[in-house]
Amino acid sequence: MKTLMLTARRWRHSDLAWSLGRSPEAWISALVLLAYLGMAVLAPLLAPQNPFDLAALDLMDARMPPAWVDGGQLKYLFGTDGQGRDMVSVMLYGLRMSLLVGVASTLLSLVVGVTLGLVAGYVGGRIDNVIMRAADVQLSFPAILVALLIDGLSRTVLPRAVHEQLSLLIVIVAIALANWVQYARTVRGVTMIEKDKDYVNAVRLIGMGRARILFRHVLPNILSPVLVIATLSIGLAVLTEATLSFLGLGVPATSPSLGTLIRLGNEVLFSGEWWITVLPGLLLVGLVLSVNLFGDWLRDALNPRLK
Amino acid sequence: MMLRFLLGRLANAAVVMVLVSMLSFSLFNFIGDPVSNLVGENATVNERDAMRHALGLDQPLPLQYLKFVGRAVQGEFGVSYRNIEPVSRVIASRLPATLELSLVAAVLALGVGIPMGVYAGLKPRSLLTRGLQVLSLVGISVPSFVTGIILILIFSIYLNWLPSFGRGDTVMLGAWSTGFLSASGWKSLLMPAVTLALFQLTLFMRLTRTQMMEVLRSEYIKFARARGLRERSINYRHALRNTLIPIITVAGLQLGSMIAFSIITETVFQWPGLGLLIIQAISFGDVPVIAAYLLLIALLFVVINTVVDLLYFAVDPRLRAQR
Amino acid sequence: MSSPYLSVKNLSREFKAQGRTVRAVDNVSFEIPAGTTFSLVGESGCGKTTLARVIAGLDKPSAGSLNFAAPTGGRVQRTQMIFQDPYASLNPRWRVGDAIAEPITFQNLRPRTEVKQRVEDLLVRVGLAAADTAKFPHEFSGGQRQRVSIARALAGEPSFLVCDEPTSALDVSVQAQILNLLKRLEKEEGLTSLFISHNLAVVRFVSSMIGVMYLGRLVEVAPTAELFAAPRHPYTQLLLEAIPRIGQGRRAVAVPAGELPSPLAPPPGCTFHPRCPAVMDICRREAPALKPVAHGASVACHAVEAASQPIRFMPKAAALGAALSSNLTSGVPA
Amino acid sequence: MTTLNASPAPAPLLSVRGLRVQIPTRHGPLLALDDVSFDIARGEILGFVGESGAGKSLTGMAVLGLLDAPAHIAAGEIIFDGKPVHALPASQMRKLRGRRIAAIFQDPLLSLNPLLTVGDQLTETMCTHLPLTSEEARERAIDWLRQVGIPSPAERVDAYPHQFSGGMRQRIVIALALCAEPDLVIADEPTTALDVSVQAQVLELLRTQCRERGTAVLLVTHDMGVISENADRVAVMYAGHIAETGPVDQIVNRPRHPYTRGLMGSIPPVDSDAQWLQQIDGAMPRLASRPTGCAFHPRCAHASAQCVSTQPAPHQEADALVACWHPQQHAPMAEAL
Repeated sequence: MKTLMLTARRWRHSDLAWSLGRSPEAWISALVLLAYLGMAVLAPLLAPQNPFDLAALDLMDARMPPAWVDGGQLKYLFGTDGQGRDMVSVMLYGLRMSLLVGVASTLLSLVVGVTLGLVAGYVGGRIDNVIMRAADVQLSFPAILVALLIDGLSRTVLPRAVHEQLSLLIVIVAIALANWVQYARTVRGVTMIEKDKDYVNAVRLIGMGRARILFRHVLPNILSPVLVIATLSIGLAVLTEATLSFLGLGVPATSPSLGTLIRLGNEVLFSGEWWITVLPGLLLVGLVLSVNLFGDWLRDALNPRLK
Repeated sequence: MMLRFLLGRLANAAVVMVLVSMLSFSLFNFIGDPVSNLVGENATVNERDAMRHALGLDQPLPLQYLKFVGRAVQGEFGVSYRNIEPVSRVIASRLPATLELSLVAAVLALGVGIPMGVYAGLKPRSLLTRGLQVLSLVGISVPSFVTGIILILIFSIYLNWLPSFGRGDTVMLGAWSTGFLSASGWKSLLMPAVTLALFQLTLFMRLTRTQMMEVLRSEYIKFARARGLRERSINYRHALRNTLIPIITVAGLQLGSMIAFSIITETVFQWPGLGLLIIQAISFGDVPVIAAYLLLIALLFVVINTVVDLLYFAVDPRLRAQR
Repeated sequence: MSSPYLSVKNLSREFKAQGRTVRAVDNVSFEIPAGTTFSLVGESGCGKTTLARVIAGLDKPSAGSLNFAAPTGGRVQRTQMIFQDPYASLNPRWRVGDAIAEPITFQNLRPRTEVKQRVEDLLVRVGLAAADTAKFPHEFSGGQRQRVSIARALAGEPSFLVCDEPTSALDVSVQAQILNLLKRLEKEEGLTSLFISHNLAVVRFVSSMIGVMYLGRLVEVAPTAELFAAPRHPYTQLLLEAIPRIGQGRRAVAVPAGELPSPLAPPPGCTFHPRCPAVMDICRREAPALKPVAHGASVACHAVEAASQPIRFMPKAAALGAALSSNLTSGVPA
Repeated sequence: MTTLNASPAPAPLLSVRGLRVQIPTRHGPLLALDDVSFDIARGEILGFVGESGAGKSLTGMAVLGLLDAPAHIAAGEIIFDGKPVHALPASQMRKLRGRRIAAIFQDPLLSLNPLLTVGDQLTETMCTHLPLTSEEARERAIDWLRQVGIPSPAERVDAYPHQFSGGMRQRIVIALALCAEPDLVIADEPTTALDVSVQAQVLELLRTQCRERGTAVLLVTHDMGVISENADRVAVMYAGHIAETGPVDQIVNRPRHPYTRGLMGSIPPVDSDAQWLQQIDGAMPRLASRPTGCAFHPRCAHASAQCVSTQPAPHQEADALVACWHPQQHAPMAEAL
């Protein structure tokens, strides 16, 4: 408990808290992010209607415009989609799915990337070469393409039923595999610098093994660059997921994400129901924008040179 | 010195190509049983074996791989399941559309992104720079398919100025179908090119800006100022030249990824290029096309990578003339 | 002369750089008597830091041997090191108390209950406050950080200490504090130590024996007083002359010709021959071996070997009288 | 602010009076330079010595008008060749730099633009300030390389900076500083990054070139030996304030200010053995925590109530100006140890 108090006290006086207070973009985006998180977590409570409970749907209400447009009803504030689902509810669940996939894939790529980066940076030699060659091959295929291939191929390899259940997992793994290189390269760079620093040499002199030094001394020093990449790459992961779902390859249709909603909306774009695609689109952009805004601030705040 | 550098790069490229060809070979053979596709689900066992023999699938793996590479080198990738046409012809017919789109988008991204980055780097405080920064933040936060949809909404549906899909009428120059020569070609090219370019454009702008500000803080710029050189020379002759060198490598890599981003843009605008082809191939499970596409992208990446390195070598004297 | 605590025999360390092998340390041999401080001095690129890292055990030699005698007084042979850059020698994310405690707990030199007290004693001993244990490195000045490094080194209860330019990054007044502290602690702990520096004045103050290095080779070794009184190798004389003196005003320094050659392409034979005023034919072909001469000194130079008594290669700089008086008559051209 | 004794010597090339430089930070404005006053005569080499953070480089940058934002000149004046320059608009100050006041920085590896040949950098500097055709400029560039001791200058003029050693590069930097024929050179730690043997050559080159051209030098360094052998007069800086200014012989051999004496005592001697270095306990205060009155009083053995309350104004002591309430009698340094 004491250390918690100590860290809290240290946080309040730290430059980080001070610069957070000073830059409006930072605390506004932080608040917006919290709001998004709240909406996603509390989706079942907030959503006026459960979009997956087919009984509650009324096909007659399908494709109704938002309340403020003539022909809209107050009951469906943002109108309804092609299957008569209330836009507000389906968007809340969509947000939840997008965030789930975004955060999960970021964490996975973080774990994979950081470990490989640490090993490559600290051990060096052949292992470093192998990892970096793999990173090169990976880089030749941009994130979207890698996710696409993995997702698409798993679709052809696995029988349809199995694919349905696993598709969520496949998407997360696909996006994670596409983004690990970023972490690996940065962590490798930072590790190579830190491992030659004298405080590591001092510990080597008392006979401590490489692995222990890696985790006791080097790891804490690579956390801030990793934190910055993680924040920025959540935005990227959400975008990748949305793109995959838009191309019809992402999360299963049974549990749509914002990307799926945008795709469904896009199919009816020409028959005039613009809100089905535009509203989820705006929600998505709002999410990614605030993540990037917060990430930019975090990078400058943690960057020793700019302090 | 130059030769050793070149050989190093080529060796590196060869390694990447071999790895990718193995990947695409394994795709080819182990995924989606080609035999059943050609022979039909209910064929008898010996019919299957006959087909397997005809296709040479019963030979030892390395031999199959070598034959696969042999055929790939001559551009022979087998037959597309979906279009029942040789894969090479399918790809050749779609290539010009993607290359033209990517070219225009690349010119747009480089031509607009870098100068904006330079301006933002030189005048960090100006209002325009703040505006550019907000624009750039929005640029990387909006997925390209949303940009596409919004452009279609405004310019096709609402204003009806531009077609919302297809490539307009194209002119055949030998085997190359180009959209550059017709007005409708350009009109239909405009929106997809902007959509494709926007993401890269913001990336270049942000990159150039950070790099420019880094260089402006350097010691030799401070020394140039101490020598009373004109502001114009300090900014462009000294600072800009040192800024562009690192940008080249990243620009090269980004342009390579432009081809992949075209997948989304081509889907939104139904642009008949490789992007659309690969989407259809993936959802259909058309393995030969996927395998060929993989090899093509890897080749493109390796070529761009080597060209960028050579360019880097040519521009940066520190690499060229060793003491 | 007490028996040598550390004896280094024909030690070499090679690196692969741009397709060429570079001998950063080239066949170096010397001995350090127990309880004394041996210094290695030389300009950048002479290999003194590489040699120090090999001796400390942070790097493996390509050839040659390194053996420590058994330390007296039932102590265990342990090496600790003090580094040049105060900002990189402490882990920024660790409190200094924990950094000092680590060598103790890891090598369980003290029962767990006594560790905290031991750390506080060490902090006080190096001139800091016991309460500093909870602070982080960024809360200290450069000089104070070096004191923490010294405390951490002592925590490891070493018998042998390697100091790699510990005061080069510090200002003069802070350097004096650290040098005084090091000298006192080495005496109190009876440590044997290797001191690395490019500054001959600092080396004179701390060491009893000095080795001068040039491009990976040991060109002269002598007891401190002897080296300054009668420098024998031309490079040692060059170094001693080039150091600016205080209080003697402008000196007509015989500015040595030539540039320090790059370690990537060392000149053949004696690596100093391109800059040596007494270069002979043999110098261009054959590298001279380090041979003992009078008063416990030894030198590697064909000219010195050939001559019967010491040669003055570099004319001693004549002081040009007091510094110019303030009314700006144009000074005598140097 | 006392007026300096109007010595019969000609008007000084540069005269700085009550210079105050402030750096606004989140803890409020910090005083980096506090009431700094000194003169430099034509052709004179004035040394600025002090420990890191004392403000010696800052003074040089203030004279050049190159203070890194947000640092700015808050008060005081800088008179160069009779004209005030501390408040000149940027465009006019730019014309002054290089042509009248030049600079040499510490790290030769970073001072030269890696992508331009040394010839280009020389010709551009000359053509910016002097009416020269490009052929004349190239000719002069080669001549300058010869003058600063670069072997085979005609070939090396088209070489790139990375093709020269550290010592050679610093010689090129000196050529770049002098090629537009300035009257004053601000040399900020010119040889700190060099080895001692190369340092002697570069200092000797700087001295002879400036002597021949009557160029004055503000030599900023922390190395008292460099000052003692190269400067005519020296100013000792402490925590943004000048402790003592005067001819180098008096300051080095008979310092009056307790800090200068402490500084001299803590330098390990080369030509004699020392058992113990005179130690000034504590450390120079950071800008944010400057004590009241004389900034050195917490570390000074002779501090009195007056030292704690009011900052001492510089007053005449033999040929030097000392800012101390209790200047030590001029016992030569030898006994003081």
